[in-house]
Amino acid sequence: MEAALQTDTHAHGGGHAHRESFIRHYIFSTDHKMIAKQFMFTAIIFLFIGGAFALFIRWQLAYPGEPIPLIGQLLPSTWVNADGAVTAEWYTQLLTMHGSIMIFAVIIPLLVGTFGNFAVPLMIGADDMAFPFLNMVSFWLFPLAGVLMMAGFFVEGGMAAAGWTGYPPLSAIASMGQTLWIVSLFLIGFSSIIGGVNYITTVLNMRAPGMNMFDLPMTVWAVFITAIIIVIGTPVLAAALSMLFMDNFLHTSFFMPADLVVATRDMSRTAGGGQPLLWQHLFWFYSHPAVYIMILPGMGVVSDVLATFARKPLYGYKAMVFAIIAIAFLGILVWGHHMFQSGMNPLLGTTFMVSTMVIAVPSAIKTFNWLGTMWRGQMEFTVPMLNAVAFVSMFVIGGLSGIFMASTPVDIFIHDTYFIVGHIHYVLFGGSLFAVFAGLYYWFPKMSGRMFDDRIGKWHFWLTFITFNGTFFPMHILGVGGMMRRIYDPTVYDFLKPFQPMNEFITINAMVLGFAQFLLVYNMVYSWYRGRAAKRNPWRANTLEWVAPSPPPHGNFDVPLRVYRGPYEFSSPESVQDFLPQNVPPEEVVAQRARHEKRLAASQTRDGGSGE
Amino acid sequence: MLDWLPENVSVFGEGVDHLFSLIYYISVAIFILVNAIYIAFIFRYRRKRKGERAYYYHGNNILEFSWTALPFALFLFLAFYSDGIWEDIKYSDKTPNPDLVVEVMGQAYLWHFRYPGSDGIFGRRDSRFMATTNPFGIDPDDPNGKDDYVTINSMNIPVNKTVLVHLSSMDVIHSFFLPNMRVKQDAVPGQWVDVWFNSIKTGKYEIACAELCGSGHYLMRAVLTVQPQADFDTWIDEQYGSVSAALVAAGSPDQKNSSAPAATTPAVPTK
Amino acid sequence: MASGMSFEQIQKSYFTVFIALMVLTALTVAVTTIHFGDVANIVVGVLIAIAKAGLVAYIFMHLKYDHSRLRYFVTVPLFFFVLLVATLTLLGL
Amino acid sequence: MSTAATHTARFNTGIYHGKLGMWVFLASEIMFFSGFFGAFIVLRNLNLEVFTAGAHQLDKVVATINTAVLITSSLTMALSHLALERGHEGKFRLFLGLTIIGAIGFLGIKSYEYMTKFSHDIYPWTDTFFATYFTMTGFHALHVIGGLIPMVWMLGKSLTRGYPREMHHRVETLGLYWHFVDLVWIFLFPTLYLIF
Ligand code: HEA
Ligand code: HEA
Ligand code: CUA
Ligand SMILES: [Cu+2]
Repeated sequence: MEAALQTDTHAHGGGHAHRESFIRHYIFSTDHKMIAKQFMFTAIIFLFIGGAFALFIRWQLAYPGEPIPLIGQLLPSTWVNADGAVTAEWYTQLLTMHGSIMIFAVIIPLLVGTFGNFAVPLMIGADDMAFPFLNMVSFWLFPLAGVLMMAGFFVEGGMAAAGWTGYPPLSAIASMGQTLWIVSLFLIGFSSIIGGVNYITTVLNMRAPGMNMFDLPMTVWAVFITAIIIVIGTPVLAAALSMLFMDNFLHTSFFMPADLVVATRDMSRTAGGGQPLLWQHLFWFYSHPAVYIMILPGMGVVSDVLATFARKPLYGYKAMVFAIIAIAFLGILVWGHHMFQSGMNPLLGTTFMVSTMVIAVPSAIKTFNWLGTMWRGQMEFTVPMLNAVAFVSMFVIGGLSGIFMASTPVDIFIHDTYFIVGHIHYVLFGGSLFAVFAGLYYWFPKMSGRMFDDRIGKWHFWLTFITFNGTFFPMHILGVGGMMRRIYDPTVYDFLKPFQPMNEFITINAMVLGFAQFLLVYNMVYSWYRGRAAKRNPWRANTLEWVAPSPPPHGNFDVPLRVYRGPYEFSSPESVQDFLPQNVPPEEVVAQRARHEKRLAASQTRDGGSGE
Repeated sequence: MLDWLPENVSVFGEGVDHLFSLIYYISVAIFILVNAIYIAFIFRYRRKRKGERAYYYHGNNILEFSWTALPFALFLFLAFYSDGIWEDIKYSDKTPNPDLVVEVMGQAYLWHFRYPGSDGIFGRRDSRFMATTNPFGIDPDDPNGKDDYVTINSMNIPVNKTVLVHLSSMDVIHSFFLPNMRVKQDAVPGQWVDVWFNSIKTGKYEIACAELCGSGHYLMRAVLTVQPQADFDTWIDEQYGSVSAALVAAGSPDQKNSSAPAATTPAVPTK
Repeated sequence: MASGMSFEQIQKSYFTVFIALMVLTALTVAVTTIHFGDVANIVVGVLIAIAKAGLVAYIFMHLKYDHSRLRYFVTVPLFFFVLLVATLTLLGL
Repeated sequence: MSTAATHTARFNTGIYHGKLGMWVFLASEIMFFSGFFGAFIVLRNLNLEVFTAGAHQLDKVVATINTAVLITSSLTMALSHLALERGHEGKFRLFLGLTIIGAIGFLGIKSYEYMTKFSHDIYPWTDTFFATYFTMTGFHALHVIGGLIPMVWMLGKSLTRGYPREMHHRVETLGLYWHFVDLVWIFLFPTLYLIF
């Protein structure tokens, strides 16, 4: 333990005499904090890959058929034509890989993998996860899957090109790249399930003495509930992927109707027929809950950040917990809202519409409670707080656009248009990714032991916030105009021609947005080595992770822990300071107060009571 | 924002647009309300002096109950209000009696339209005969099918008449999207779906495919011509005979899988 | 697990369950040779399977003796199982 | 890097990690197979004749024998845990060995069944029934293999190097998994072989 303690405090320094070998420490580590960093590092790389793909998409949409500037000629000829312009084949691959990477290799690993791993054991006062070895397995499946997905580049026919939703028959008759995509998602799903089992066991079993479920910080609650969704939903996707794999690879017919006319496949060999909509049901049975997998941990992080920087107890803690539970539960009942126009029974459309409308209620509760948290607070607009504040506002826009789509008749028109693309990005970027930023900045001192650069952080925030809205808000207008998603060249349609200036505007914003992300990376890398040393509790927060040293050693805590109160006792009149950590014994609080009053009385007699 | 909507020329489109604007105004109102409070709080409750304490307060049950109940009521209202319109558009028992039935078949990357011909009866369909040359799988032995005719990427309908589209696909999923009619319906292979609409205005409109169906997805464009009944009738007469003969001859089952669909080189006029 | 019981008692209960499972297996196979009609056959087959599954979960997997909360790990997914299957079957696709 | 650096080995629920984690995992396994069962029902309703014809081609006798084998191995698994928990190491090895034999026997019979199908030119892509048949039984067989490996490992450990004190926890955890595999088969058997 002692040895581990010492080596770990140098974790970021490198080059020191390590007890553990380099491989055990950095590669096959079973320490939850190292695994969290690995998830973060890998996911940020994928963020840039997925983002670069988005920029290619944007270039093509704004300037259809024009060569990509600077790098167009350098790209492989399977991607671009002779001039260096995006080809239609590559475009479909781009949007598929963009969606798949962003969802499965960026947001889920960042929110669940990184924050789940880093924050959960620390926040419940545990020394590690319940199954450290499985945790390592769960991480390593993820880069493996990511590489497999990208490996489509090297095979005949290129990468997967059926959208991130992979609807058969298109995905079932597609090339080798699609097969790799299926295998890759299967592995990522397996990794998620292992992680989910781990989080559930950890939270249920390893809380510090005295810590009840209702003493858990919102982040832990959110990850816990998310893990339950993962455990329920992901296996269904795995089953669906297995069948799609059979269709794709062994030419069975789960999702392929009997009489297709396709050049690439001799259908006469198969008797009996499959059902394309079956895939959609199974896929959305997972993937709708998955969108809540991608927002709930973010909501948890934002709740923690908001309460900390408003110096106020979280408004309606229990209501917030029940809202998460309600979102999770209802979230598994609404999958059909992605299929309103799919040819499923319209009666089902009605039921799914009602359940979808109902699920907005707990989201409303959360929104109003965040407002309540800010009411009469003492807000400090640090970088994590700015991102959290932006989250709330952007999530409301994204959520409200969800209401349009939930209404079945309106969805007839906006289904599969850029309205959906706008919605996706408001909830996934404006929501999840801003929450990721908030969390990254918030826990950066704990992770690295150093403070980030505040000024660069603010630049990053404002640039991102402004260009984000410039990029994605106009997409709603495009959607209202009827522009279909996943089209290579909108100018083919007469009714879309007037929108071309808007597409250009979006693209310019997207470019700035993309390059603004280098500020984040620069800030993190620079501060990791050169930043000011961080105190144990730089934000004066209450939760247990701030009791541990920054960065926490192997085994996390150097003091015995006991929990006496909830996580949000900010500005409590009991306490001398405006925060009251969960582990401070009540006697100690009283004693502190007594000491403080004595000192106050003393100083008052000395200088006539200017006080604090 | 709603000014950007393409012109609506369909009967039920008005209901859709009305609902759209209703939700739009509700959303804008909520957005402004929430964000006004939000921004006010941001300015009002920022920390001005160090050491000042926030209000120590954990929540108020009455308030929380009301902001649960109000949205709940609002959402239920929206759901039921929407459902009325939805039922009118999609439920098969509410579909008005059609004046014209057209079969539509999606193929990567074009739309086939089939009219019943002068006898007003579609010939028997048999999927065994389906091929790129006979997208609907019209049975060559059925006399009713002899005068059926099929057009590619162009659909003609009479104005102010209820048109019932019988929709399917022969390869992958497509989506039959008529922006001006407020119609969108996925065409699923192996399954026939009915869609109806009723145009109140003559003119040429665009038909698009709204579901990713391959790299030529963006090219899957057809033209809808809405004509006065008389013009439509002459159009029908012109078509009659010219297409059907060639078509029936082509429909032999052994050709079914040999001919490749235009997967890489879509035979579509782009403009 | 059943801490109050002796080795022999538990062993006996395991054997009893085993015999019950075998008998039920024989019963399902026997029943299918009689044709009640399509739906009835399915119902009978599924009911017997549920009975067998209950025995396995209750005795072999110690649900009877173990912490009662463990039952949630069965009931919650079963709820969603039923939901998924019911949606897929009853309302058509 | 041992996690023995714990300053607290807590089990708030009173259930040790392994068992709790295994139950959570089994919950996810239920959902995994529910995907297949859901698909089975949909596809069956869509292609009733194909499914009936296919099911009649299956070998009920062999499947019944296999069911018996698997149920027996479930019994021996339960007994082996019981024996270890009460300290009867000899019996533990015996019953675990029997379980392993059962698992291998099940796989053997299953491969015989597959082989006869292949020799009759029946493959997953033959029709939708056999696609579901091979997928469902195949995944079940994979689960059997997934149980077999740790069983062999545990038996080896108990024969050579001795095992840690909490070994009976691991055996119980493995047992839970094994009974679940049995449970899945209990549903697969009537679904695929009997109800048509
Ligand atoms: C983080 C991800 C995330 C989140 C949180 C959500 C949240 C919601 N989503 Fe979204 N959704 C996606 C990610 C997400 N979605 C993605 C990726 C797709 C596209 C998939 C694809 O096809 O590629 C999609 C698609 C999608 C569709 C399918 C559209 C189509 O393809 O035709 C629908 C339809 O109902 C929908 C609805 C909703 C609703 C009602 C919510 C609700 O949960 C939102 C609730 C929130 C609010 C309503 C705001 C706050 C509330 C208030 C301020 C209270 C007051 C408000 C009122 C009284 C109105 N979403
Ligand atoms: C968390 C999820 C997430 C995130 C963060 C993003 C981020 C972005 N997305 Fe994405 N998007 C999705 C999830 C996400 N998207 C999903 C799920 C879909 C649906 C896919 C489907 O239909 O199947 C989608 C679809 C989608 C489309 C529709 C494509 C289509 O339908 O045809 C578009 C179009 O503009 C788009 C744009 C963008 C842009 C400009 C960004 C920007 O925010 C990106 C910012 C850029 C960076 C962060 C990287 C910066 C990198 C560099 C600066 C390196 C530059 C180097 C070179 C160019 C060589 N996205
Ligand atoms: Cu057809 Cu897209
Ligand atoms: Cu959804």
